[in-house]
Amino acid sequence: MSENYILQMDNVTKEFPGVKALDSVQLHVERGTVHALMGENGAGKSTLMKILIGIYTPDQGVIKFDGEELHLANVKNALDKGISMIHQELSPVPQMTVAENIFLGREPSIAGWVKQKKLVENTKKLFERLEMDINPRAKMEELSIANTQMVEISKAISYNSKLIIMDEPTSAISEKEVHHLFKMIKSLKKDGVSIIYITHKMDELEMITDEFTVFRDGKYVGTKHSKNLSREELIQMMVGRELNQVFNKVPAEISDVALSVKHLSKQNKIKDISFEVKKGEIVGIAGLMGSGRTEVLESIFGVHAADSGYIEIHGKKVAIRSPRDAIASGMGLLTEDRKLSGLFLPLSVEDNMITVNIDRYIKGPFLDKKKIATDCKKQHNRLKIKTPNLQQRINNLSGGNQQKALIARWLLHDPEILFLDEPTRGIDVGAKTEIYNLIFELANKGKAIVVISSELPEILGLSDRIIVMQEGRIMGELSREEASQEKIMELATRELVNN
Amino acid sequence: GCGQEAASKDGSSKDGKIVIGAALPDFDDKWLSYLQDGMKEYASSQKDVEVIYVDAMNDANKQLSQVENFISQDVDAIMMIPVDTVSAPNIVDRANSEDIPIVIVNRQYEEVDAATAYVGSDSLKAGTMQMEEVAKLLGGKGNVAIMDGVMGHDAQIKRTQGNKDVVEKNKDMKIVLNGTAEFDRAKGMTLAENWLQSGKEINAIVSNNDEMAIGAIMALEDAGKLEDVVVAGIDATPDALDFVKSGKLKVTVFQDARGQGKGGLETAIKAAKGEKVEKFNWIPYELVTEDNVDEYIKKWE
Amino acid sequence: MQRDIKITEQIDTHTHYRKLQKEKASHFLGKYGMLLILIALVVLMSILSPTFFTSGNLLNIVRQMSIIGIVAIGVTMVIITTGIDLSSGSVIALVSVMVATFAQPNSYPLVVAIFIGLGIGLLAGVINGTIIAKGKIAPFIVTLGMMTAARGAALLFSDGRPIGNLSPTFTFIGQGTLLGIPVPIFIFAFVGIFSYMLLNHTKFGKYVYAIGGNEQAAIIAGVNVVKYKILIYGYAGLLSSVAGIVLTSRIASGQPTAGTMYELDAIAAAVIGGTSLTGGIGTIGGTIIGALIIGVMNNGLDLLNVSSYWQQILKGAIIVIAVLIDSRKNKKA
Amino acid sequence: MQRDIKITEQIDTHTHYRKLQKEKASHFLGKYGMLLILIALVVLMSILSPTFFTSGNLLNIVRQMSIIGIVAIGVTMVIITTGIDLSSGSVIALVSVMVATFAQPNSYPLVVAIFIGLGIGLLAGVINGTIIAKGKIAPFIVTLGMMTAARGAALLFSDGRPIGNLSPTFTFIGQGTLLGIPVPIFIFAFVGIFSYMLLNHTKFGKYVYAIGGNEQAAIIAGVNVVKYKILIYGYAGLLSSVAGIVLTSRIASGQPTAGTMYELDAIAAAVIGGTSLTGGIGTIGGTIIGALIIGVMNNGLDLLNVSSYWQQILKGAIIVIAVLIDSRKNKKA
Ligand SMILES: Nc1ncnc2c1ncn2[C@@H]1O[C@H](COP(=O)(O)OP(=O)(O)OP(=O)(O)O)[C@@H](O)[C@H]1O
Ligand SMILES: Nc1ncnc2c1ncn2[C@@H]1O[C@H](COP(=O)(O)OP(=O)(O)OP(=O)(O)O)[C@@H](O)[C@H]1O
Ligand SMILES: [Mg+2]
Ligand SMILES: [Mg+2]
Repeated sequence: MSENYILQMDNVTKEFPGVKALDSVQLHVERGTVHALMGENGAGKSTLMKILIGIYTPDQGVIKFDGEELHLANVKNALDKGISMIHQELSPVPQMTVAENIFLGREPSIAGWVKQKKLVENTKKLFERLEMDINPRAKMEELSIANTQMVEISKAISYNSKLIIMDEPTSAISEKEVHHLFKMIKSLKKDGVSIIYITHKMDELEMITDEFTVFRDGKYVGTKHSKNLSREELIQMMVGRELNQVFNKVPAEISDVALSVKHLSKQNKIKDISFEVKKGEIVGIAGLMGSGRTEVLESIFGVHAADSGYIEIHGKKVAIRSPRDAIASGMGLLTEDRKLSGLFLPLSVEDNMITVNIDRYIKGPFLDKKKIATDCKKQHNRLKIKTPNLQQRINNLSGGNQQKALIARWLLHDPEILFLDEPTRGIDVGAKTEIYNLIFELANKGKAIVVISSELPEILGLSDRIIVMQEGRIMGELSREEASQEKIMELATRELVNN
Repeated sequence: GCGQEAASKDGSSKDGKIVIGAALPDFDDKWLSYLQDGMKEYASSQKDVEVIYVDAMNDANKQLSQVENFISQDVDAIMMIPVDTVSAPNIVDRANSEDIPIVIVNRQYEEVDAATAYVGSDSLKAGTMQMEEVAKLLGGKGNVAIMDGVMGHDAQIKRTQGNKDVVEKNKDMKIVLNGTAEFDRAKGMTLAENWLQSGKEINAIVSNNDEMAIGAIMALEDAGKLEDVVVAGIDATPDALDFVKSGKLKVTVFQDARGQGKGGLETAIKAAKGEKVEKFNWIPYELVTEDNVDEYIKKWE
Repeated sequence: MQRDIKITEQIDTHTHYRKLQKEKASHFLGKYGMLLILIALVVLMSILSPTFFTSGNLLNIVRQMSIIGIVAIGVTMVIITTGIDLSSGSVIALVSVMVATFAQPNSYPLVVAIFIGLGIGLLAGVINGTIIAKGKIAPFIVTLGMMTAARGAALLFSDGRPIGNLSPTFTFIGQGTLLGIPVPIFIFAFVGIFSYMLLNHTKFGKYVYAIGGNEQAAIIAGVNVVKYKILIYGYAGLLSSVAGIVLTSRIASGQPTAGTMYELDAIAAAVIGGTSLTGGIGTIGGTIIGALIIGVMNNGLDLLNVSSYWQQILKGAIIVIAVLIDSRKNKKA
Repeated sequence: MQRDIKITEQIDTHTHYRKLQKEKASHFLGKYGMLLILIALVVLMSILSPTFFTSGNLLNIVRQMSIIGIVAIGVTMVIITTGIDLSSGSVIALVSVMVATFAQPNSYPLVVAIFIGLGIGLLAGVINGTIIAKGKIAPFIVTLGMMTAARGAALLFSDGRPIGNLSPTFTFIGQGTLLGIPVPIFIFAFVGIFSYMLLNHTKFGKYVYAIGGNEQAAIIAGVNVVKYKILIYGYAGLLSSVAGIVLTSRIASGQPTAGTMYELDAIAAAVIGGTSLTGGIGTIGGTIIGALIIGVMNNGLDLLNVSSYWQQILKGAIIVIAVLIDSRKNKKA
């Protein structure tokens, strides 16, 4: 019986001070299968995987791997035993080359002397096998996020492990790479490799996984076959209740033009960008990776100045040289990378919320702490942020809850124009729905909203109007009625096809 | 003046000027700044003499580098106050091997006769004189606290050694406390405050320099114990002389900074001109107490 | 499980600091851990030296530490922003000679001297902050440059000599007492309370933490990072001035060599007090405790007449061990 | 369930790093910018002082800088890992007095003295590294503690006195010449080449960059970060030893006060040479250029007879300006 299983984790408990991340959970993975691990943000998926790869030690529990009991002292141990992992948080060494990153810790060497050529050759061979086209000598920092992710994937595969853990490998890559990855997974499966696959994307379940296990709040809920799975049932398992329709769009009253962007250009990154957003309107920006969507929002917001063009707010031309100016003119920006440009990791949830809005709490020379506490508490309840209290360090929250706290930051400030760049990246279904409803609510209050999303269903479900970009240019606009996934893709790739 | 600077850019004595390299250990040191004054006064009274002053910042290695720089500049003579007297012979050898006369000032050591000349006095002597006077004031008995300068510096080593030699000779005297205040007034004050809190009976605080002694006096005054404790310093700085005058600082030792500076430079110039110079040019220490303090106050005016 | 925690710590750069406040219990220890070490040190010294635990000596310690303490408070804010200030000691020296020049009896009114003193430090701090914030140069390098340059300026200005003969009204600042308590302690307390309010109850304070927590995020959130960095370094410079004025008044002379290495003591006080060099974390209370630990150590070792060589060895060891114990304790909790 | 078409963008996560080396052109300037500044400084000095550009003086500069240069190479590696080493100067002093004790004529064979010297520095470095890596204490604090303690140990061991009378075979290391070139320059060159190889062609070197670039990445790749940190600090300590031996031999005496503030010069050399205090970036070549810039500056200012006070002011300013110009140039390109 147990030979069928490459991995059996039983009664695993892991407590962090203040949080019981895992409460006596189990995970059984059959040999040569792809096993999905599902659950809301903070369910404990990554924690269990970090235990399996030797980063954390469980407080309790038995782990049997490949027939023998597993006691890991460190990551190297796990790698040696035949377990490798694609981590949820990308962690390249930016200054080192692709080849050096892939073989970090196991460089081909004689007496410590690294054989540089061999290193590059090995990488080339690996890439050939995986049909990847990345220069092994390129510096990691020069790669796009998608390619960085692909390098991490190939790195995990290159260990030739018996079990590969993939923690949200598709959260930052596009269609093409996803297909590529699935191909790799299938071929690995054929070679008898087992895979644990973590994702928040339901459709992926059916496409490549054999079984899935669901966790909720650190507890084991159940394990099922992926075939014949109903989405409703899965969601029920994950959130413990039924979720209504994901996009509950209430049409808002669309009135005057709030923001109009005129002929914005910047080097060769964005070219002659003009568009308008009206009060109550949700405008989506779609495009392939690197199409410059983020750059557009960041230029408008004054993060890096545009070379030419200007911006009008409520019909008045405004000069925006910094995010400060942008905020003063009534704009807000939820950035796409919360770690890099959103969170104050060592600070409390409360302090993270009030940064933009702080001027409103000044009473005499001091801050009105009572008012801060009540206002933040309101957001805490409204967004259902999972945290014991608002004095908790935000670093201790799961990704989804961190994202909610950042949304709270802008809700507190209540800008007239709100830019949301990938607002639901790495967020589970339950939370996603909540965030969507929130966006609709804001639009109904007459806010002008611009959303960037790489998930087409999301952009289709949210937007009144969709702008499609390609290589820094606006390729066209689609109304809610005429928009479809196919039409967006057509615009996003039109010129490429023509070429 | 300007002319002199221009000459330095030529860097040699070819235009008839005599260039003297002055390697000083520490420009931050107040006493040495008076010595430098003495040199400058003398230099400005001399025609066709240019002096290049360099500061080793109490780093023997840096001093060696600076002397090397002098050698590569081909100066006519070097006047050096060694950062420390152990590495000095080596530096002197360097100059000798390039046939550049080198005059050692202020800090004496055993092999100093390898240098062209020595101008100054014996550092150990300052410590001895200071403690002998303290011993006299204490009637040859009592508890002594010694306040060291920056540990490992020439003045600290020799002055403290001198102090200890005297205490050893006086059976009824004892060193009860010993700590460093790094030649600094604030640190001297702090150290004295802490000593006073220690509850040990202290009859004298003997300090490696005046600044620390003044710090000690301030701490003693604050604690109302200045009457009971003899404080002694070294250097006879203008500040210190005021304290001697008011009877708070019982002893200090005058070392003729200007005299040494002038004497050293004079000797170096002579050597540069190829004139014969005396090997040893003693400039003695002088004990300063309330009795003779006015004499010294005048010197600074 | 001991090992596990170790690895956790490696994986996340912030875990180390996170641990400090993770839970109420460990929060308590994190916050008061150093206080316990301070108390332990006081108890130890009291046992070793009968005169240590007397009100006179304890006042003594606080007075002695007030100068480093004042500097350390400014340095704490700088470190919270992920910066560092190596120039404090030299700025003290520059302030010292300038103030002394203007605090001669019957020359200028006292306020002139004090304003000039405060102005110098503020200026030095603002220069630091401006180059760091606008030039985007590492604070270590900028303040290292200022450290060298300000010392040179102090020496140049005073010609390397102390400036004595200060007016008695001026020397009251450092030497006087009010209600039996030395004036420097009042100044220290005032600076401490003022800075505490500033850091915990004002926008300025929140921005200090925000800049240290994530500078990029602070920019996006509309914080004028350049301006606030200049203000923060300016404030640190200002506190160096205050320290310089107290010091000058206390020793009744302007000293171009004053304050040597004070920056290191101040940084040590801040870090011992729990300020994190990686930014975003630190408190005024912690820093004051850190300063007192250093003060107790210096005083105790002097009282015990430990030789100055051994004092240095012990001080080095105690600093490291204190921080080590503190971080261990947090792990256990 | 229908598969949703998905588009993903290129997230701008790495802007921070990208800026550093965005284009080949700025890459070039970034790499050679400081070399240009060095050349500019040399030209300037040659114009101002005719004796500057003579082979004697140039050799002089290199010889003088070899000690700081050797230290700076070790410090560079430490800084690449996001660390810092403040203890170098004090370790030099401790090595100096120990070596001098064992290098008396007719006492021990030369190798004994040298091995003891190297051992002391290595040990100090390993202690630093162990506390930093295992104790997870900030390098600033650990090496500050070591700085204080090692100085105390040096003073204790030598009773505060320089130790002279060294054997001539020993003094050859610092004073001798081979083929007309001073021995310290050979040692400097050897250390430079060896360290270059180590940093660029070995696992050790890769891990130095990996730990500095992203410690977490190194850990999850199974790199024994603790071990390598210990080795890196150990190597830095070893190079402090080498510097200490050369220095002792050069001045023919063991000095408990030797090396004061050398750590700051070494760090300045590394940073001027392009090593980033935020880790992951730095080269041996850059550091050597940085050391030479400091050397040229010291030598030139002395040659020009600039007063010591002004020298300090200028040095402070030059350090900042050099780094400022360098960073400007990168931005423009
Ligand atoms: N190092 C840590 N210290 C304290 N709490 C932690 C730590 N790591 C995780 N947690 C907590 O443990 C819980 C589980 O987190 P985990 O990262 O495993 O969630 P997840 O299921 O991977 O969520 P997501 O889908 O958002 O990635 C969360 O509440 C999180 O806040
Ligand atoms: N890692 C990178 N290195 C160099 N250039 C990059 C990198 N990533 C993006 N760019 C360039 O920057 C420009 C805009 O990219 P940016 O990442 O700002 O847009 P974007 O984030 O891809 O927009 P979107 O929201 O569509 O993803 C593009 O021309 C792209 O080629
Ligand atoms: Mg996760
Ligand atoms: Mg984007």
